[in-house]
Amino acid sequence: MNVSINYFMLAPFLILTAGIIVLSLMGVLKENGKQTSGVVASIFLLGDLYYFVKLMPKVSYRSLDYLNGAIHYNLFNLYLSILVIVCAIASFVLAEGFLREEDFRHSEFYAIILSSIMGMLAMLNTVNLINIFVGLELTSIPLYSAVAYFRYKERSVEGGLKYFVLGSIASGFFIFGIALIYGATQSVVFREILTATKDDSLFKLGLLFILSGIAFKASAVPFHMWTPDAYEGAPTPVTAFMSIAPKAVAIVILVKVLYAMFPDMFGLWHKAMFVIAIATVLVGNLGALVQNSVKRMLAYSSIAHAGYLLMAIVAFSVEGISAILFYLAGYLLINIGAFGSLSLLKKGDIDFVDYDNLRGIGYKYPFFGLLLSIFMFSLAGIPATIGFVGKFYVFKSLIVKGEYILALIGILGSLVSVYYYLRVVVMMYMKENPEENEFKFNLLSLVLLTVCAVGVIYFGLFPQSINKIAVMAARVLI
Amino acid sequence: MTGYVWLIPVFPLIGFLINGLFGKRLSRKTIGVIASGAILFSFLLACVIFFQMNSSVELSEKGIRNVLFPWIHIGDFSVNFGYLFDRLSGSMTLMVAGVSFLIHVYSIGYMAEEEGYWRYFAYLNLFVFMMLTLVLADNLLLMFVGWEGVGLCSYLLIGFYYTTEVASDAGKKAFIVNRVGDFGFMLGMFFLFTLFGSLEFQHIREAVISAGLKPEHGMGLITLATVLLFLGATGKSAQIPLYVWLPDAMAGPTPVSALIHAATMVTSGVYMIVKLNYVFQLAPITMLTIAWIGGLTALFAATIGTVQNDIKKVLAYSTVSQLGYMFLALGVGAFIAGFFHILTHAFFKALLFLGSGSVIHAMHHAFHHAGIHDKDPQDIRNMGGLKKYMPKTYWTFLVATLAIAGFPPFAGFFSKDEILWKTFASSHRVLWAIGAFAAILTSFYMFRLVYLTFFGEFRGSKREEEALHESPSVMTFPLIALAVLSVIGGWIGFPHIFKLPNVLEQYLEPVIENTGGIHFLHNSALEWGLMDVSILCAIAGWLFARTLYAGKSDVPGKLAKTFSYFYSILLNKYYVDEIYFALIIRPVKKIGDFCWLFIDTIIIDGTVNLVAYLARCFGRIYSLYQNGAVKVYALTMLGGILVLFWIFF
Amino acid sequence: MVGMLDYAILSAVLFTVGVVGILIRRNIITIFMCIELMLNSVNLLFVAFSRYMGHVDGQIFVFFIFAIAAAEAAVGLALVVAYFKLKETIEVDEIKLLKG
Amino acid sequence: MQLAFYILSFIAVFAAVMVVLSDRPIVSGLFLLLCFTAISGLYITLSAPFIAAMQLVVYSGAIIVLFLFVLMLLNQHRESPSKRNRFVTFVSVLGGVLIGVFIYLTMLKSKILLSYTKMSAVGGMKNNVETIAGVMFKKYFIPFELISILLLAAMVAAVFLSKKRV
Repeated sequence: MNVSINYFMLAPFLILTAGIIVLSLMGVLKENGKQTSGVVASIFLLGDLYYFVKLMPKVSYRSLDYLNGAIHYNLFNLYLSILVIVCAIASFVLAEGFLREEDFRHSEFYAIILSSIMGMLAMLNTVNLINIFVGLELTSIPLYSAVAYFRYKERSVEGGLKYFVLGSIASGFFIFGIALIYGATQSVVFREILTATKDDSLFKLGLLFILSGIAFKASAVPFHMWTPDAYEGAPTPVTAFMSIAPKAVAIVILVKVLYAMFPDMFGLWHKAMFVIAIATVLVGNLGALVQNSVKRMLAYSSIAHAGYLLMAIVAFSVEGISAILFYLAGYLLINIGAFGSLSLLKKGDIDFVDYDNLRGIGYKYPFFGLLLSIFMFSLAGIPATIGFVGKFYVFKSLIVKGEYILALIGILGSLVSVYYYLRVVVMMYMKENPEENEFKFNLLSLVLLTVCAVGVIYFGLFPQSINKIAVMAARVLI
Repeated sequence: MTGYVWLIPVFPLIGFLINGLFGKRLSRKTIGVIASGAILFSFLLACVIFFQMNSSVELSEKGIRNVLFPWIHIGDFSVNFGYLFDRLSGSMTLMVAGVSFLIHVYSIGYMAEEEGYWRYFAYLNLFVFMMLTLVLADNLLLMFVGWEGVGLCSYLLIGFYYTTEVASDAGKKAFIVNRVGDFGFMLGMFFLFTLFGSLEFQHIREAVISAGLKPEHGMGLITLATVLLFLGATGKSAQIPLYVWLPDAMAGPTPVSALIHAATMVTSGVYMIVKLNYVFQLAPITMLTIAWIGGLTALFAATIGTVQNDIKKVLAYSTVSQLGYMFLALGVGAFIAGFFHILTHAFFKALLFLGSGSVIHAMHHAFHHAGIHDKDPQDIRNMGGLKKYMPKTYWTFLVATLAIAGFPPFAGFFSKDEILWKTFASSHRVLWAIGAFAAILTSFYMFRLVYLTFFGEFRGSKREEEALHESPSVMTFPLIALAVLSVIGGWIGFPHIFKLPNVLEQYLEPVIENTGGIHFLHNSALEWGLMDVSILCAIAGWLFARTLYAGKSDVPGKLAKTFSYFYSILLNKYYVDEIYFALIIRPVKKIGDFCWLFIDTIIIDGTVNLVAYLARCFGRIYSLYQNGAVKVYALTMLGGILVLFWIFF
Repeated sequence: MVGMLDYAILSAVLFTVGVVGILIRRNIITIFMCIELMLNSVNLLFVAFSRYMGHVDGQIFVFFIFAIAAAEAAVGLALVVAYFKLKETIEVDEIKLLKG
Repeated sequence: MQLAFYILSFIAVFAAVMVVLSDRPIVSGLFLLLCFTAISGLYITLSAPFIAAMQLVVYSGAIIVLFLFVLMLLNQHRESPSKRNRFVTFVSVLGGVLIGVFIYLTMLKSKILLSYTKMSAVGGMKNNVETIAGVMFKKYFIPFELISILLLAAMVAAVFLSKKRV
């Protein structure tokens, strides 16, 4: 086996590597590094984005493969890679204003997030379990430290520490599962695992541990316990990033594991996913109901959204997958918007993320109020927003498959969710204003939020353009 | 013009955008003109299209369809963004646009001194846009968008006086209760899709007809789908058990109550079922449920209406009750009668609300003048004798009362009589009796309202009385217009026995597809008899009310001096009425009190609150469990793995 | 003769000890040690599989896991140090500011 | 060989249990060292000398030392006496052991595990490092590179987190 290095296939990784090195160096040469690091990081990301967008048409009919699946580009993978990168760029935009307000801007922040993104790209664009595991670690370890980025704040470090301890345990489970599957099939490549006859108990055991390892990253109940704490402790732009990109990747890996490796064990994992999905929707929604902090509420709500996605996995159909892909794109817009709005409510070191802090904001800052309302309505799944269309697709895929119980529980869950999302709007518009906080909104972030809001409405009315790609991408997998 | 159906809803949207974006900087006059003008344009355009459609046989049979663009498309599932203007939706559009226009004009006067004037008109225009989308949608999904949109606007407008806790709570309640119904709608929609493979009305209709489905085929899924859709309708149209939000929704400005909570939005559930009549007929169980829910709601809400003291609350329960009539009609298969009642009800109920708004307006000014802030301008116990101060309001209110009570030849008589007759004719005798009894109550509580508000002496101080005056003409013009409609509106649907053409029925005949094999009795003599009974019901209610409230006043001193003689004579003279009172009215009032206090506030409100409470309880218990300790978190994960073991092995 | 099963069971035992340790120890560094124990049991499994199947890839995975364990240890200990600076404790039971 | 396996595995398990039972973190660390050394010995019995050496270098030489170093730095000599309720501890042990038992039972049922009774003829002691290198730098060079980024990122993060606020 003679390897020639294919720079074309490696390009996105090389670009990011360069970015990480440049930013680390800028961190060392502190003085002039601080101001521009966000821009530099975004440039590298835009480079990757350009690469993936350019590659899209090329892979629409056949996938590109390198080193026996170590890198594997197809429409499905690229769709998510683009999603991840867009999410990262958006959270960098939010982070600029946020960190400036906090007066704690360091190049390391960007270097860390970039390496996490590299991990996600490695996880996504591969058909090899070991790559997935290494990518998972490369995703998670930087994220642990990104959560603890405000190393002088107890909440931040505590969140990071908890996330770290639990995350390491989950990685332990995950790799144990991979080891068992490796032992059973002599391989870690999807295709070979798919074709193996799975009549041995090792497969069950392996699937079980792999499932729990990924369920942790997707914050599926009962592996979700870290989620509210880590999300609350993390700097808000990091929370925005974490609630979308790694979760999307985890869900997609779960899809791949279940559909591309163990479709013949459907009867088994169907039951498990059924229980997990229901529990996730319920716990997410009920937990969100009683929170006093909007940020923590959004953390629970992200659990609930993961639950809807897990439900779509149970559907086991092209429709289900395309629903997941569409939902993720919508969720990207909404959640960047929701967390982004929260990240603007900040003065110096202090974040104003409680429900009470929102009193009367809608009148004081009408435009901001409008944006946040749009995001909340969309999260609640009110029609004419993308949140509705996403839920519509998910529930439809379930009903077509005859999963009435799941659909019912999902719908009940989102019924409950209206209460706590609407509470935000109510607080903004219907309560007098006892707090006199003046906020200076970062213009760039505001522009980003406006774009998100317009996207939420536009794609809520015309979901076709995204959905077409989502369906095509979904066809690749099944 | 037939290619411009989409413009009908777009005009209000433009109005909304202008007022919403620039309203802060515009003068009040401009805002009012823009908002009303937008609706006027819609109305005129709708008229033009309506006549054009009727002048062509082909168009009026198939309807005018504007497909703007393909909207959602996955696999075999595709939905277009399109509007359909046919006989049914056209009639409804005319009503919605017309009534909305009048109410917009009225609002210019009513809201003249309110804060957030531009916000109000922006929301109102947005509402009309959503409502027209709902009405004109050519598929269920777009209809659902309108359905949710009107809910959203309703929520925004109920909570318009956001500074009061009541208003914001009522807004939330309306929204949340409606969501229960909405998800029923959504699920029902999915089931219809799985059944017929399409969400477009025309496709569903063709599918039903071409498959030659009959109720005997007994498809459970159709029953399930229709029941779920009906659940959606009970939410929007305030029927048992989801009606609780409507009385609370009265916290919003009165024109909003007139427009949204009387004339248009709340009837959309009825409209939806009329539109899908060919599907509903396939599910006899659902039909029966609808009929009974409708009948019971009609009765139940009417009993509550007899004891309320808040003028708007009386009207709110009355609306619930009238909606119950409509559902009763649908349930027995008299779809056109139900739709007929939507139209007439829109006229007289909007008029009643606007009239009450005029009264509240006057009372508000009176209290303001007298420097009183703690008195409720909506409480009828504070009113009385307003007839001489507000003649226009009084006469129009009286017309509307006669209409709703069912006196011929006012609009309400024809529609209500047709509903009752059709109920009887489809051999639902018990339901007919319930409906007739509710008609007595309707007449009773409406006249009670009229007597307490407009007759007798004013029950306030002199200083208050000085300030009482008629509302400005911008408010009385819509009252008069609606009063005219409340008189003549019923003449489009004469009963057959009058030997006059029943315009509405002939016109809507093709909309109804008798897939359920429903047939009605034909017996002219019986129909005449029953018509007499319903007129008698109206008169009976009026007489009871007159006996009880005509002479009485709540000011004890004056009452004793001025009326003691007359009053005692009255009492003696109507000795029989006293028996009636003891035997019928008092028990009814007791039942009303019982329904209101016990069933309404304790059971139904209680159930809603209990569910919310339980959810919060579980949430709290859970959040105690999430106690911050990493150990517990890790243990939970371990527990998860054990559960997976249990599932896997 | 020692078969694959023996190694697998040894690995399972070590894995279990690691899991139990994570749950009952309070010092966070000891917990890290237990996590390393878990990873080691996996390594043992990989090497054993690799050897019995005559398939060298397993040993390479072990090499990767080494590196990952090292990276984890570095970041984890840095987090512990940062937390200690703020709160003067590394007992997990006292790390419960975020909850609910 | 058989004897070596049993002795080493006994040491490994014993040391692992002691890691968990000892309430002095330093002692735990030292037992962990013992455990890892025993495991390293087990790698030798599996004819994986490269991995055995790496085990000693990376774990014993780097990771354990790091642990002990931080323990010294933070002056953590003894866990404070347990304030936790015994029930939680009991449930934890029970749960952990239950999982262990389940894994054990599943493994006993596995035909695949039972079928491997003899070590494979290929991939023995001979040329172990060369074989590994050949596969690693060809087939697995992408994860290998990713690992290098991971180490870089971990280093940046670790350095960043342990500094004071600037």
